[in-house]
Amino acid sequence: AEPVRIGYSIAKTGLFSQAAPSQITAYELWASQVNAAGGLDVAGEQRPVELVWYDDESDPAKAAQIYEKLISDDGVDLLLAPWGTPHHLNVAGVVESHGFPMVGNTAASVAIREVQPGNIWFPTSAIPDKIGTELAALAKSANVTSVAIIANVLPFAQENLQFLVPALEAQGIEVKVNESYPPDISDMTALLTRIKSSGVDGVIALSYPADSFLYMGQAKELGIDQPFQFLLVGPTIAAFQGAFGEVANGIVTLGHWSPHQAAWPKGKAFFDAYVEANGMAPDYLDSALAYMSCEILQQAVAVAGLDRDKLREAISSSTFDTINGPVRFEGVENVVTPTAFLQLQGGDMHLVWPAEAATSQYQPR
Amino acid sequence: MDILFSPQLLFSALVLGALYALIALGLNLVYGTMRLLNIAHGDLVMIGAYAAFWLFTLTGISPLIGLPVIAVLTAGVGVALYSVLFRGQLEGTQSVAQLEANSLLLFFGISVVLQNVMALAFTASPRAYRHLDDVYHVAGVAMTGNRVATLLIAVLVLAGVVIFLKSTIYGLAVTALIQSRDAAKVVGINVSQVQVGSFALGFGVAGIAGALISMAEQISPFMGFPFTIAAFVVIILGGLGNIAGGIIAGVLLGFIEIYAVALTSATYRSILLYGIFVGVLLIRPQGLFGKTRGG
Amino acid sequence: MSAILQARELVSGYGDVRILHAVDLSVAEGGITAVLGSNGAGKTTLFRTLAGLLAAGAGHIEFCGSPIETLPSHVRVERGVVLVPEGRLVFPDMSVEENLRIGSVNARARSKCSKTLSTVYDLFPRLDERRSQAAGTLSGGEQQMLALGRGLMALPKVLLLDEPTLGLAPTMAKQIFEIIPNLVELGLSILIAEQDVHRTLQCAQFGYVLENGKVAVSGTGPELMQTPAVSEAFLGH
Amino acid sequence: MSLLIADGIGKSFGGLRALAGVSFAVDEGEIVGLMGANGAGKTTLFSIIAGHQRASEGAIRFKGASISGLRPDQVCRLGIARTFQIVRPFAGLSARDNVETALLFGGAQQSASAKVSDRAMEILEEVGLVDQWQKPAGAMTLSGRKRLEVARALGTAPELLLLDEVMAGLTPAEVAEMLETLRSVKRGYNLTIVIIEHVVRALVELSDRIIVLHHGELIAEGAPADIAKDKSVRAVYFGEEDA
Amino acid sequence: MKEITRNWPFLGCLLVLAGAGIATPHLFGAYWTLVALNLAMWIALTQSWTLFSGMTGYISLGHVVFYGIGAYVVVATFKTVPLWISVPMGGVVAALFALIVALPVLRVRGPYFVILTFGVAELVKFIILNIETGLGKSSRLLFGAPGAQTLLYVMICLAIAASGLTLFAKVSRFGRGLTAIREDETAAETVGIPVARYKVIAFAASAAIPGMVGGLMALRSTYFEVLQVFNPIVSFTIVTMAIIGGSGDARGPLFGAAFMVGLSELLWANAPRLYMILLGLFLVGFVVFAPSGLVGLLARRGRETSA
Ligand SMILES: Nc1ncnc2c1ncn2[C@@H]1O[C@H](COP(=O)(O)OP(=O)(O)OP(=O)(O)O)[C@@H](O)[C@H]1O
Ligand SMILES: Nc1ncnc2c1ncn2[C@@H]1O[C@H](COP(=O)(O)OP(=O)(O)OP(=O)(O)O)[C@@H](O)[C@H]1O
Ligand SMILES: [Mg+2]
Ligand SMILES: [Mg+2]
Repeated sequence: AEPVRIGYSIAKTGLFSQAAPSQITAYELWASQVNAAGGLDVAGEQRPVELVWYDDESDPAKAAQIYEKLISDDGVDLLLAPWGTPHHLNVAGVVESHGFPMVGNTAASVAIREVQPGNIWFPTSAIPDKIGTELAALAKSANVTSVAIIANVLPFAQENLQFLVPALEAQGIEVKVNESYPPDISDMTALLTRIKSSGVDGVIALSYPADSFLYMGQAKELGIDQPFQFLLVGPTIAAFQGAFGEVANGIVTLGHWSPHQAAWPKGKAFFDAYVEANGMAPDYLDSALAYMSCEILQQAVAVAGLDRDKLREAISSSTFDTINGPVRFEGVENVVTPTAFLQLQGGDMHLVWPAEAATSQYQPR
Repeated sequence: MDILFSPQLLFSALVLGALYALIALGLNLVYGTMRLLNIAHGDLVMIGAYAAFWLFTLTGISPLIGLPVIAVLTAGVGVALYSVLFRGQLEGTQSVAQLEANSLLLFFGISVVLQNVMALAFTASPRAYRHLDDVYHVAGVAMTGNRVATLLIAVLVLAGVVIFLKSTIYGLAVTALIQSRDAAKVVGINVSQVQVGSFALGFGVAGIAGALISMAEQISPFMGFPFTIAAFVVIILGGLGNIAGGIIAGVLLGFIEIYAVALTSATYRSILLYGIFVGVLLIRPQGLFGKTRGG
Repeated sequence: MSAILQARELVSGYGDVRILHAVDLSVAEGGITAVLGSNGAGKTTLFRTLAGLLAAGAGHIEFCGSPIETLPSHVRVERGVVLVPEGRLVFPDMSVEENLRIGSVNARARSKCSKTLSTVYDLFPRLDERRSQAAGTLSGGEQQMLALGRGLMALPKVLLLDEPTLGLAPTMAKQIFEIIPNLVELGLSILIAEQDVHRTLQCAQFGYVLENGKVAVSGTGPELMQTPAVSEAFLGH
Repeated sequence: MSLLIADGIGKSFGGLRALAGVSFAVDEGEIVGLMGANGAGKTTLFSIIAGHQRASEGAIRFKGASISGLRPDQVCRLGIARTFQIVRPFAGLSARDNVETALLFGGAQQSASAKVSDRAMEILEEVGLVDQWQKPAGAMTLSGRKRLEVARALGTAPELLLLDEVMAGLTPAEVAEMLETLRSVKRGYNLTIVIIEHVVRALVELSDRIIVLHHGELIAEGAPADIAKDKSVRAVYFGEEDA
Repeated sequence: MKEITRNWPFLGCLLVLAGAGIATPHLFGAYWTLVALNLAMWIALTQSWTLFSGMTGYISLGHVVFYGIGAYVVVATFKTVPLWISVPMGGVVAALFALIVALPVLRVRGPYFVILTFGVAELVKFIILNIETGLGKSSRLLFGAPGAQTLLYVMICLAIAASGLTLFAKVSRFGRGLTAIREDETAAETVGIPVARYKVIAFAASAAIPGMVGGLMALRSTYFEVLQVFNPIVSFTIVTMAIIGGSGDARGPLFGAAFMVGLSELLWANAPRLYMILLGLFLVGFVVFAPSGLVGLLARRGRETSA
């Protein structure tokens, strides 16, 4: 049968190029699995899938241009999402104008709720307002009384900061240090020295991958020994564990998926297949989300075929069975998957929050 | 305020400063001597970092032991680039402005190629490994083994290069070549030897810097650009082509970075860094240690 | 006297523009040879070609009997062919002393650098006074002295002097013409292009007149003095 | 009437005193020669008059008004043009464009038009470069570039022309030509000229009056014939011991 | 005027391009509209850069700062000030900024200037980043911005204006002054060119249009994040296009931008995996084989065929 062409743009180069591979490898894994299984079920018909992609150079405007091309020039049958919030938001306008449904993944911002529902959906539950409340609750349950916050000035971190501080206060947790730092910071000694002398029992670093590495290395050197330490983005990347091993034990981070959750049997299978294909563990956040979006699309196509209206309808109303458990959308948002946190425990990543999804108990460092 | 006198900060400032100085030294040798706007310099650092990473992960050999090999590797890249691309440019181009413009384009191209070839070969995912990451406590300062090693080796290499340039006429020849190619030929400087030497030395030092960085930080194919920028800031601040000035400026930058954050807030780190850079140039258009011709 | 440096059928120019057309010329060992020619005749082009700054388009250059036309400039300096260029070409941001030191960059001269340096300072006390001044800020004449001094630092066997007294005050110019025979005594051979034709032809044993990139006339000093073309153009008679 | 008055000009570079208390006047229509050993301060004096350097002390007056502290381009538009001893033509531009630039911006302030080109060619004709008008200045011989310096200075339509060793490197025949050129442009443009030259014969022949600098001080001033006989001048400048 | 009419091949080229641009949305649809917008943007930016850097030889590696400032003005006033005011205002603010920093910045020369401009752009970037963080607005969404076609038409106007400005500068007395400054600043001063004033004016003039371009592109992107907008790659690309075009006049940027946009359009769609590598190799090859840019290459061709 004729292949189903699925298009997307990726940041192979530029600012986001480090982050994008964890998403692409998930797409590619999914495609190869589907093809190995005889093809994609298009409303009953099995058709192979073919991925069509272009490099958006980390430029959101370019991504929009690429989706324009994918839809009108290349005439792809389906779309997968680009990496990152700005790209999603830029592409949203394009898919809307064509009425072309796209399941998003790696976008996390309260701004996604401003997007016109109907053409784009966001399976993530890592949205800053929810993260703030949940993180404060987790900290409270971990008996944290005071925290130091350091935050990258980039949007995702800052958005989290906005919601986190009031949430912490609401939980009665004192914020003793609250500092932002620019993305190109190359040494945190002064910052960490300040934290060290502040006598807090929790450290929350609203960090991006590069500064998560920086934090971890220097926190170890300086002996930052707070029992509760949270890093926003980074610890889910395989290299992070490679770089720090047991030193990173006890670090809490953002993520709502884990292969250890017995209730989501597909999760373990995905993990194993990913490791087999790529020689390293998937990113618990981005790879999982990317794969989920493929699963959602796959299941919707199985019932609705390639007809855009039917597809839209199917995605908007069905409940999907994914590696992250069931997913259902209301408006643009996933309303099933809870906002959750992971902790590095003995070289493994476990969900420790919320209780109903937890695969292990939170352990103070 | 007592934070200022913390030896811990001093240690960090020294490590950072030494790294900046090392990276800038390599650039100074290429941009300072030949006016080749090497915006691929950071990518050579990246190559050095990957070389160290693979050396360690595949064979378990410490990057410290592998340093000579890594330096020779990146120096070799330098020599190859010189022979294939830049010798002709340097010979054939009449004006410095033209040379600068064309070399900018060349190195831009080289940078793009290097980054993307590495990304194609090893993916863009960040990588890291654990080596010498035990923490030692000396006189109240906590020091990770690899940072101590970085500091020591950086200082050794810097000192070595400076002594070499000062004690041999090669250093003077390098300076002479910057100022006038024609005059350099007139006095009998072996222009292509000095140039190939500068490429080899500059790129070799970049490789060493990369290997050192890889021990303490994550690496990726696109990690180079910030180092390129830092290096440019340093050599301009120190006075283009002024090797010693560049080293001082590098250390200075490290101190500014650490102490600016300590004194004010991390928020202002980049503003202060670039602000000081811009401010210094406005007051001293030839950099801190650059020479000017009066009148 | 045998020729230490010899040009045969030498052709040279800039890009497609040919300036020298088959120039034959020889510099006598231990002697002074002059090149005369009006503005644009090709003197500077000749000197630059001999020194290796310009590639010879055709023809041969022999130094001490072996061909050097394909050798790069630094090898020629190493062997002893040293140019004191027109327009000085000093290193403007380097100090006077650095300018001189770099003059003895070639292996032959390097070891004797300090000794030569004091000789040069003796010859040009003004340079001694200004050791650490940036060369670019020297007066025109001082730069000319520096260029000469720098040439001597290379311990030349043949010194190619392209208008060495340009911009020098009469006292200095006079001194230069006193120094030149001394240099010959020390064993140097000299090729000189100079507008002070009187004085040049007085001290030169042999001279060539270039016209449009060709040797128009050649002969001994007195012979040339009597050539009408020379006396008209250069002696202002 | 004095066109230019230098009043107690002094200039130090660090510890070095390049000029000290130099005062003199130049009358309209005069040709004044400036003589002095290498490093005597001649070029520095020109630089100060033309606004390239600032005097440490003293003042320069041009047509009665002080011009100290003015920028070179302002000085130029007031009617003073200088040449550079170490030539600085616009190397990438043709000889004609070099002169046209001066015509467009100097005292003449002409607007771009065909006339400018014609005028530039006239000037090149005068200095003997007309057959090289297309040549980029960078490809000219040194003496050619010196002439171009003169042409460019003339292009700014000056009243006062400061010439710094424009005859260096010319053959005697060419010197003679240049003298002729200078005389004719002086007449044609109603110029006042101050000229630095080590070619003494030319200087003596051309100048109405000669000023001698030595170690930054004015040591003699007078008619060419007198200066040529002056003992101290002969001693410091011609190096005659038996003075 | 005569000088302008002598440039009729260039003007013709410009008109044809503009016409093609205007027709694009109707003939080729949304995707090509975006490509045309892109092209017009690069022409406008590169022309503006040439107006200053090409003519004076002061290589600015920080032109993104004007683009960014213009974008920021439009974004910060979005929905409070009408666009027909805020976009030109972006240009005005960028030019004002240039005017203010010009005097001190233009004292610095050569390589120092190159890196200084880069530093200034980074400095402004981080200042605005801090302001935005302080305002709690780390990113902004601009819903309800005009569509691509409108933006394209305005952009074409800017591209034409920038080209016209550069062309005018080249043939005018002003341009002669700038060229003299490039050749030798001291000599330029000596023949009466008010060097400082000329440099400042040229600098400000070359900032205005990029300011407006930035504003338009912010609208195009509908999403504003400081680091994205002040991306140094913009500055690099401008310089690259200018050098590829090669020539101190208005033809270079036109050729350079058209060529680079065309080439990358060709490459990224057909060889997505190798696109960047090929582009890099192309740049290298270009310098080796056409060191004086496209205009230089064409001139050489012309000479060879006529010879
Ligand atoms: N870089 C160059 N490119 C092209 N032509 C040049 C270049 N340099 C010199 N020329 C031309 O070569 C010819 C010979 O010049 P050259 O400098 O050798 O003359 P010269 O005899 O030294 O004159 P002068 O007495 O003025 O120094 C002249 O016509 C000159 O214009
Ligand atoms: N910027 C400077 N720094 C230090 N010394 C300087 C500077 N400029 C000039 N001098 C010195 O000032 C003195 C006067 O220089 P000037 O150029 O005026 O001499 P001059 O009379 O023109 O000599 P010449 O005949 O050799 O051209 C020289 O000794 C020179 O070295
Ligand atoms: Mg000559
Ligand atoms: Mg002088």
